[in-house]
Amino acid sequence: MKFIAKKSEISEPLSISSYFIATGSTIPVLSNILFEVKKDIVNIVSTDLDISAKIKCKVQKIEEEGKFALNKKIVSTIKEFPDADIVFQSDKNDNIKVTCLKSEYKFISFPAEEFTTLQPEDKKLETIKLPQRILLNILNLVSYAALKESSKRNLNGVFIKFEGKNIEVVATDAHRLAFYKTEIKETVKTKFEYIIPLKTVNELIKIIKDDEEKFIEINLYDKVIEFKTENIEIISRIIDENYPNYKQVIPKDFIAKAIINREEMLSAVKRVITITSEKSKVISLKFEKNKLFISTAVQDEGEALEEIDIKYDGDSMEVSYNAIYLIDVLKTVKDDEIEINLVSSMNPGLIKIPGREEFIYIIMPIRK
Amino acid sequence: MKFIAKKSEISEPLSISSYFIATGSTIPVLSNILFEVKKDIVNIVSTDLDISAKIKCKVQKIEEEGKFALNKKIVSTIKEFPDADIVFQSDKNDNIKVTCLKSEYKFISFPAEEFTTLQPEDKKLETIKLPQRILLNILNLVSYAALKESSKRNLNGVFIKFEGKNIEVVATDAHRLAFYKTEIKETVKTKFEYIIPLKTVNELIKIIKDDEEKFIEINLYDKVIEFKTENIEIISRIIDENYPNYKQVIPKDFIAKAIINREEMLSAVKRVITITSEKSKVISLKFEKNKLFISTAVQDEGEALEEIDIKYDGDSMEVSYNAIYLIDVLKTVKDDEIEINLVSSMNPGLIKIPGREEFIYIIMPIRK
Amino acid sequence: MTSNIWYTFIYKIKNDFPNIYIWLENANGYYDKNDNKFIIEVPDAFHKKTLDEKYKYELISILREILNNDEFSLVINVKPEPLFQTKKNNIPKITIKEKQITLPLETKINYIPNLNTAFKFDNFIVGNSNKFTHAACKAVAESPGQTYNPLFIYGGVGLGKTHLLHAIGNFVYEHNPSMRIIITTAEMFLSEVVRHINEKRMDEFKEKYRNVDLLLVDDIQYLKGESTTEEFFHTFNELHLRNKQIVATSDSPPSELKLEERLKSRFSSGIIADIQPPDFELRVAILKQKAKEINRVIPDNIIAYIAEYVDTNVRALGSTFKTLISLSDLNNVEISMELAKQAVKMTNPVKEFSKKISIDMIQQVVAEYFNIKVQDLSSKKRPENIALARQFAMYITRSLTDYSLVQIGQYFGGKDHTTVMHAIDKIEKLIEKNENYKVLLNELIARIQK
Amino acid sequence: MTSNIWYTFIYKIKNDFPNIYIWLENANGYYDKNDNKFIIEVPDAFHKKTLDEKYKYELISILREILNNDEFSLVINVKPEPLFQTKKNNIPKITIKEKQITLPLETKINYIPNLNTAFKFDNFIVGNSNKFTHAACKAVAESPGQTYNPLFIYGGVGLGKTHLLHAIGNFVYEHNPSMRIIITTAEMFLSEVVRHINEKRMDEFKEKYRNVDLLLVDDIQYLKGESTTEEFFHTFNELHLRNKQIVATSDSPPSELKLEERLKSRFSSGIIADIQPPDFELRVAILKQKAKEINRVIPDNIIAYIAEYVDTNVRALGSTFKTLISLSDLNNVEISMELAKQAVKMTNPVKEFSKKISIDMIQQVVAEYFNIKVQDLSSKKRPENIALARQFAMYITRSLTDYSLVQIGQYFGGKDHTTVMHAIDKIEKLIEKNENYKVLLNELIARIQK
Repeated sequence: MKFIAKKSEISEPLSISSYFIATGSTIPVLSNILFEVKKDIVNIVSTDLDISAKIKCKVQKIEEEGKFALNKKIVSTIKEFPDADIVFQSDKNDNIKVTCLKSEYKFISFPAEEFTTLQPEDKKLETIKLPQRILLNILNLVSYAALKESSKRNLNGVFIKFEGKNIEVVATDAHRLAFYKTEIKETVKTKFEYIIPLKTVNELIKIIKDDEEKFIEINLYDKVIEFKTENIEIISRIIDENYPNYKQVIPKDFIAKAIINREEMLSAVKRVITITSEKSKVISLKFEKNKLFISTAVQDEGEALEEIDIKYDGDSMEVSYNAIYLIDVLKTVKDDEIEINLVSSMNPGLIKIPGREEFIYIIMPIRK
Repeated sequence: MKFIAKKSEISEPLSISSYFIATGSTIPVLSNILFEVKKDIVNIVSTDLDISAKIKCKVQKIEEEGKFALNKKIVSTIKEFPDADIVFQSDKNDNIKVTCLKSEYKFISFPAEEFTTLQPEDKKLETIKLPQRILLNILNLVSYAALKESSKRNLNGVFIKFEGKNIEVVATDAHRLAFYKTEIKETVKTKFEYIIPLKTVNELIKIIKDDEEKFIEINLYDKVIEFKTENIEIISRIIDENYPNYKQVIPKDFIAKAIINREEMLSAVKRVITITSEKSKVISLKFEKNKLFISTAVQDEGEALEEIDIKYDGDSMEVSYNAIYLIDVLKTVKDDEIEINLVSSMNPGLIKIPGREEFIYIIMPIRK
Repeated sequence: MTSNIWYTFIYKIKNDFPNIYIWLENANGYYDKNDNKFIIEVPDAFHKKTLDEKYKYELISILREILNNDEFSLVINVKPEPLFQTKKNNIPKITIKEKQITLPLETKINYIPNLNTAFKFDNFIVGNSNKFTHAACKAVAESPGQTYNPLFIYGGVGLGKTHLLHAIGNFVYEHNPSMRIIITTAEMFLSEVVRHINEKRMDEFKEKYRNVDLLLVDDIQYLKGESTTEEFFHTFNELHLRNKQIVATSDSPPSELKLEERLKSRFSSGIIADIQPPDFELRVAILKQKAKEINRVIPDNIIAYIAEYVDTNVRALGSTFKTLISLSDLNNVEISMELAKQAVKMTNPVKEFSKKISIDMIQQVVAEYFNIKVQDLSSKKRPENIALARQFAMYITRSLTDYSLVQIGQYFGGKDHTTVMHAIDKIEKLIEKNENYKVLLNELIARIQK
Repeated sequence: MTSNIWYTFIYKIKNDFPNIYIWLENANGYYDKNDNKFIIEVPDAFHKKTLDEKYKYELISILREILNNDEFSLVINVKPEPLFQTKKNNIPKITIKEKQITLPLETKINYIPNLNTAFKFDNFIVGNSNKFTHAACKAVAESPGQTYNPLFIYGGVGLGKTHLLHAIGNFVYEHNPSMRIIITTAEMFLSEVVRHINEKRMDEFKEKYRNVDLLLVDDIQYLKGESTTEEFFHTFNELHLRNKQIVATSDSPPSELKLEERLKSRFSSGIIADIQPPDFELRVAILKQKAKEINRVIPDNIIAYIAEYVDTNVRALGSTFKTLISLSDLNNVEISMELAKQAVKMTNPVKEFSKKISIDMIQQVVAEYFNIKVQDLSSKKRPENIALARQFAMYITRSLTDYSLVQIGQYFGGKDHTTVMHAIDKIEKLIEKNENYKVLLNELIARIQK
C-alpha cells in the first residue's frame, strides 16, 4: 500500500472521522480508524458500533491499494504536520510508515478484517434524496427538544416519519415538544417511522451543509438508517422502541393568542434568566392588552421585569415556564414573529410561526 | 445612591471583577460584588478572601453617592443589556433598581459593612513601580512551571525576590524549574521574598497589559502584596511558607551543549507527543553531531521519529523528557534559538537563550 | 423529599388508623436528624389543629416504633408559605414547591402480559387441599386490589401455584384488557433490576413497575440482592398504597422466607393461602381429567394405583401419567396394571421406595443406631449424643420426606422450625467436613430405606 | 498499592519473625479479594524460592490471622518484568517502570522543635517515685529508637511527665541537631489533622510526620476522632518500622485509655513507665531545689511542713512555694511557719482539709449513713442499698483523694477498675438526674470533711 496526500486533503477528513470513534471502548480495534486505499480514492472509516462514518478522500497520488486500521492517534499527528506532501506506505510487516519532510512515523496496523463496522442489512427498503439544507433545517428545528439523557431511551432521539411526500419530525423530553412537517419532492411507497439517536442527529448537523444544491441520500433499512453525501456516508442504528403518541398531546383549542417579536422576546428572556436561581430557571409571562411582562424573583437576591409590546387582546393571563425552553425555541426559529397560544397557567402553551402550521412547539408550564 | 453608566463602561469591569468572586463560599456576602459609588467614580470590589480586586469605573453621571453589595448575578444581567444607558438607583429599602430602556431589575443589596475584603496591613514596607510589560514578561516566563495542585503549598505559586535593583522569579513543580532575573530602574531598600499564589499570578496575567508605557505599582506588605494599575487594584495574600533553595539545584557544569532552532523543535515535539501514551508523555532526545533525533514508541500503537539540524559537536547522548515540559518552555520563550546543556541521561538538563543568562529552565529527565 | 420513614409511617397509618389517615392524605413528613425532630407538614391550620389536638399522642407512639427512638419531638407544621415577599404587582412569587408539569405522553409500552394461556381457572382441578387458595385467587381475579391484597400463595413444588398465578392474570386480562398486568418471577425481577441499573435506566424500570394494576410474582423466595429487595419493597409499598393488587407465590410461608423482615411483614399483612399436596381423591380427579383431555379411557383400578403411589404433587402425577401413555403408545400395548407399575417406577424411583418412609421409622432407626430411646429424640435433652441423633433424624426426615420444617419441628416434640433449620445446617456442615459423618449418614439412610 | 493488610503483616513479621523479615524487606504484597489470593511480589527468583520452600507455612498462618480467613491461597511472585518489546534502533524502549526524576529541592521545613528549653534532665529532681521513668527517658534520649521504643509514660497531673518529654527532646536536639523532632500534644495533632484534611494537604502532613526521627506526644489520652487515630496509627507503624523513636505521655496506663485496641496494644508493646506522686523525701528535695534556684534560704522545718501537707504533685508544691515567696516579698515579712501555713491554705484549700481524708474515713462515714457495716462496702454483696453505698463511697474516694481507679478497686475488696468506673458513672448520672442524690452527696462529703 502506498499513497501520497497533501496535509490539506487528509487532515479534515480525519478530524471528522474522529467524531465517530468509540471512546473508552473495550474492543481495542474500535479505537482505530480504517483506511481503504482504492484505485482512485482513500476511504476513512470509523465507528463506535452505534454509528459509523465513511469519508471519501481524493488524494495526490495512489501508488498501491490496501486496507488497514490505525490507532486514532494518527488524527492528531497529521494535524501537527506541516503543509506538505505526506507519504503513507506499508512495510513488510504491514505496519504503516507515514513520512513528511524529515518526520518519520510508524503506526502498528490492525488487520482490516478485524475492524468491525456497522453494516446495513441486505434489504434496503427505500431511498430518499433531498437537499442537504432541507434535512439540516428539519433537524435543527426539533433536535434541541430531545431528551439529553438516555434515561428514557425512546425520547433520547429524534422521531422521523416518512409517508408519501411528507416528512414529520418530532423531539421531546416530556417537558416540551418540537414538531415539524414538510413536503418533499420524492414519494416513499410505504410509511416509515424511525427514532434516530440524538448522537447521530448531532453529528449529522455538524456534517451536512446549509446548501440547496447539494443533496443527501437517505437509505432506509429495518434496523439502521444510512445518510450519504457526496463524500461522507453515515450509517446509524435506530432506537428500536416505540415513540410516544405525540399527536394526542398537541392541544387544539386555545382561548388566547399573542404575536410577539421574536428577537425582542429572546433578548428579554436572556436577561431575565440571569436573575433566576441556578436550579430552577422559572420565569413568568404575564400577558395584558398588547403588553407582555416577563419577570422573575428570587428571594434575597433580586427581581427582573421586562416589558414588551405585543399583539394581544385576550384577558390578562399569567403563566410560568422554564426560561431555557423558551430560549431554545426562540433562537432556533428565524422568523421575525412568533405566536403563542394559551389556555391557562396550567395548560400547555403552543408556539408557532404566525399563519403557518408546519412548526409547532409545545411548552409545559411550571405549576406554582 | 444613583448613577448612570453606559453598558460599555460597566460591563467589562464587572466581568473582570467576577474572576475574583469566591465560588461556593460559605460566607454568602462573598458571592456579592461591592459597589462604592463616589463623587466621581464607581469602584467595583470583589474577593474570595485570598485575593481581592477593586476596579475603578468612570461612568456617565453620578447623582448620589453610596455603597452596597449586590449578588454576582448582576454581571450576567448587565452583559445581556442592550447598548444603552443603565440607571442604578437605590430605593427606600436600600435595594438597587437597575433600569435600561424597558427593562427593570431589582437587586436585594447586602449592607456594604458586611462585605469583608482583604485589607493590606497598616504598614506598607515598600513600593515598586514598573512597566506592565516587564511584570507580564516576568510572570509569563516562569508561571507555567509552578505546581498546579496545592499538595505542596509552597510550590503552588511563583517565588519573587526583590533585592536592590534586581527581581528574581522562580517557579517549579519539582520536575522542572523556571528561573528569570531582571534589573529594574527602581531600587528596593531591603530584600523581599514572596511566594505569590498561582491563582493571583494567573489573574494578573489576564489583567495587565503588554505595554511599556503603562505602569504597575507593587506595594509590599508583610502578609499581602498589592498590585495597582491605572484602574485595577489587586491585593493578594502571599503563601506564608519557605520556598525551596532553588539556587542549589541549578546545575553549573555540563559536558555538552546544543543550539537548536526553537520553532523547529517546538513543532517536532508537538508531533511526537501525539504518539505518546495518554499517561506518560515521554519522548526521547538523541543528540548526534549537528543532529537531534526526537522520538517515541508505544507498544502496539506506533513510533515517531523526527530529525532536526542543530549545532552540536559533543558525543552522542540520549535523554528522555516529559514532552509537555519541553512544549511549555519552547512556546513561552520567543527567541529564535535555544540552548540545551546536558551532562547525562540521568542529570538535569538546562535550557536557556544562547549567550544570555537571565532565563534558566531546568528539566528533569525520565529514567527508564 | 419524601423519605422511606415517611412511607413506612403513612403505610402503617393507612392500614391501622384510617381515622388518622384522612388527616394525613395530603401531608408530607420527614425526620430531621440534627434536631431529632419529626416534622409533618400539612396543608392548612385546620389539619394541624386536628392532628395536634386529637392524634398527636398516637402519632408519637407510632413514630417511636418506626424511628426506634424515644427522644424525638414531633412538630406539625402548616406547609410553609412561600417565604418570599414580593414588592411589586407584576412580579410572581417563586416558591420552593414549583413543579414542572410533564406532557402526558403515552408510549405503547408492551403491557401485554407474558401469560401462559394454558393456565386458566377452568382447567385447575379443585380439591380439599387447594380449595381455599383457589377461592382466594378467584376472588382476587374478580376484583383485583379490593379483596385480598397482597395475596401470598405457598406450597410445595408442582402443586399448581404457577397455574393459579397465571390463571389470575389470564382472568383479569380477559375481563379488563386495559389493566396493566406484569407477571414475573423473582429471578426475572432481579435480572431486570440489574440490567436497568447497569444501563442507568432505573427511571424507566420504576415507571414500568409502579404503574401496574396487577403485579404477579412467582417464586418470591428467590428474591435477593440489596437493591433488588429495596426496589421490590418500594414497588410493593407504592402499589399497595394505591390499592393495586399484588400476588406472590413461594415454596414456604412468609415467616420461613430468607427475606428482609419488613418484606415478610408486608406479605403477612395480607392473605396467606397454602396449597397442600393433593389428597387421594384429588389425585384421582386429576388423573381422570388428564385422561379426559386426551380422550383415553383408563381403568379405575389403574388410576387408583397411580394415585396411591404418586402422592407428592400434581406435576409428578402428570409425568407418571404421560409416561404411562407413552409406554402404551410406543410399545403398542394396552394400558395395564403392569405398565402402570413400570411408569410409576420410572418416574418416581425414590418416591416409590420412600413411599412408606415415615418419621416414626426414621426416628426408630436413628434411635437404635445411636443407642438411645425414641422418646429422647422428641425431648429437650441436650447431651451431645442425643442432640446429634436428633439432628440426624431431622436432617434425614427433611431429605427423605416432604414434611415442612414446621411439621418436622412438631414431630420432634413441638420444636420451632428454626431449630430444625439449625439441625439441618449443622449436619450439612458436619458431612461436608468429615468423611465419617457422611458414611454414617449413608448407613442410616440405607437402614431406613431397607 | 501497599495496603494496610500488608503493613499489618510486615509489622508483625518484623517483630516476631526477623528471620523471615529479611526475605521480605524489598517485597510488596496485596490481597486480591476476587480470587481470594494473597499475592507477595519479591524481587527475584531466589527470594521466591526461599519463601516458598522454607516459610510458606508460617506466612500462611500469619496471614490467616490477619485476613481472618481460612480459605485464601498464598501466591509468591517474582515482580513482573516490563512487558514491552521495541522494534527500532533509534526508538527508545518505553517501559512501564519509567520514572520522572525529581529535583532535589530542599525546603527549610521548620524542624526546630517547639521545645520548652526550661525542661531539662538537669533540673528534674529524681526520687523513688520517678527514678525508673527518669532512667528510661534518659536511655531513650541517649539512643533514640534503639532502646525503649515506644516509651509510654503515665502518671497523675503535675508529676513531671511533660518535663521529661521536653527533656528528651532538648537532650536529643542538643546532641543531634540534625534529627527531626516533633513534639506535640494529642490535641494539637488532632487539630493539625483536621486542618490538613480540610485544606486537602494530607500529603504534606504525612510527609512531615512520617519523616521524623523522634516523635513526642503529650497527653495521648486525648487522642480521638476516626481519621486522627487512623492517621496516628499509620504514623506510629511507619515510624516504628523504621526504628524511629516514639514517646507518649498519658494520665493512665494504655490499658485504661479510651483508645482503639490496636493502638493500645502498640503502646503496650514497648516500655510503660509510670510516675507516682512524690514521696516525702522527694518533696523536700524539690522544695530545696526550688529555694536554691532563687537563692533563698528557707528553714528546714518550714520545708518539711509544706512537704508534709502538699503531698499531691510537683506542680502543687511549686505553686505553694511560689505563693510563700510572694507572701513574704509582698508583705515584706520573713518566711515563717505562719506564712507557710497561710501559703498552704491559699494554694491547697481542699487538700489541706482533705489531707487526712483516708479511704477508711470515707468508708466509715458512708457505711454509717447507709446504716450498713463497713465490711459490706468491700464485699461482693449486691442488695441495692449496699451497692449504692459502695458506689457512693467509690465516687467520693475518687473525688476527694488522689487514688487511681485501680487503687480504689483494691481498697474496696479487690474489685476491677472498671467496676469503679461504672460506679462513678452511675453516681454522676444519679446526681445529675435527681436533686435528692446531690443533696445526699453533699451531706456525705460534709460529714467526711468534718
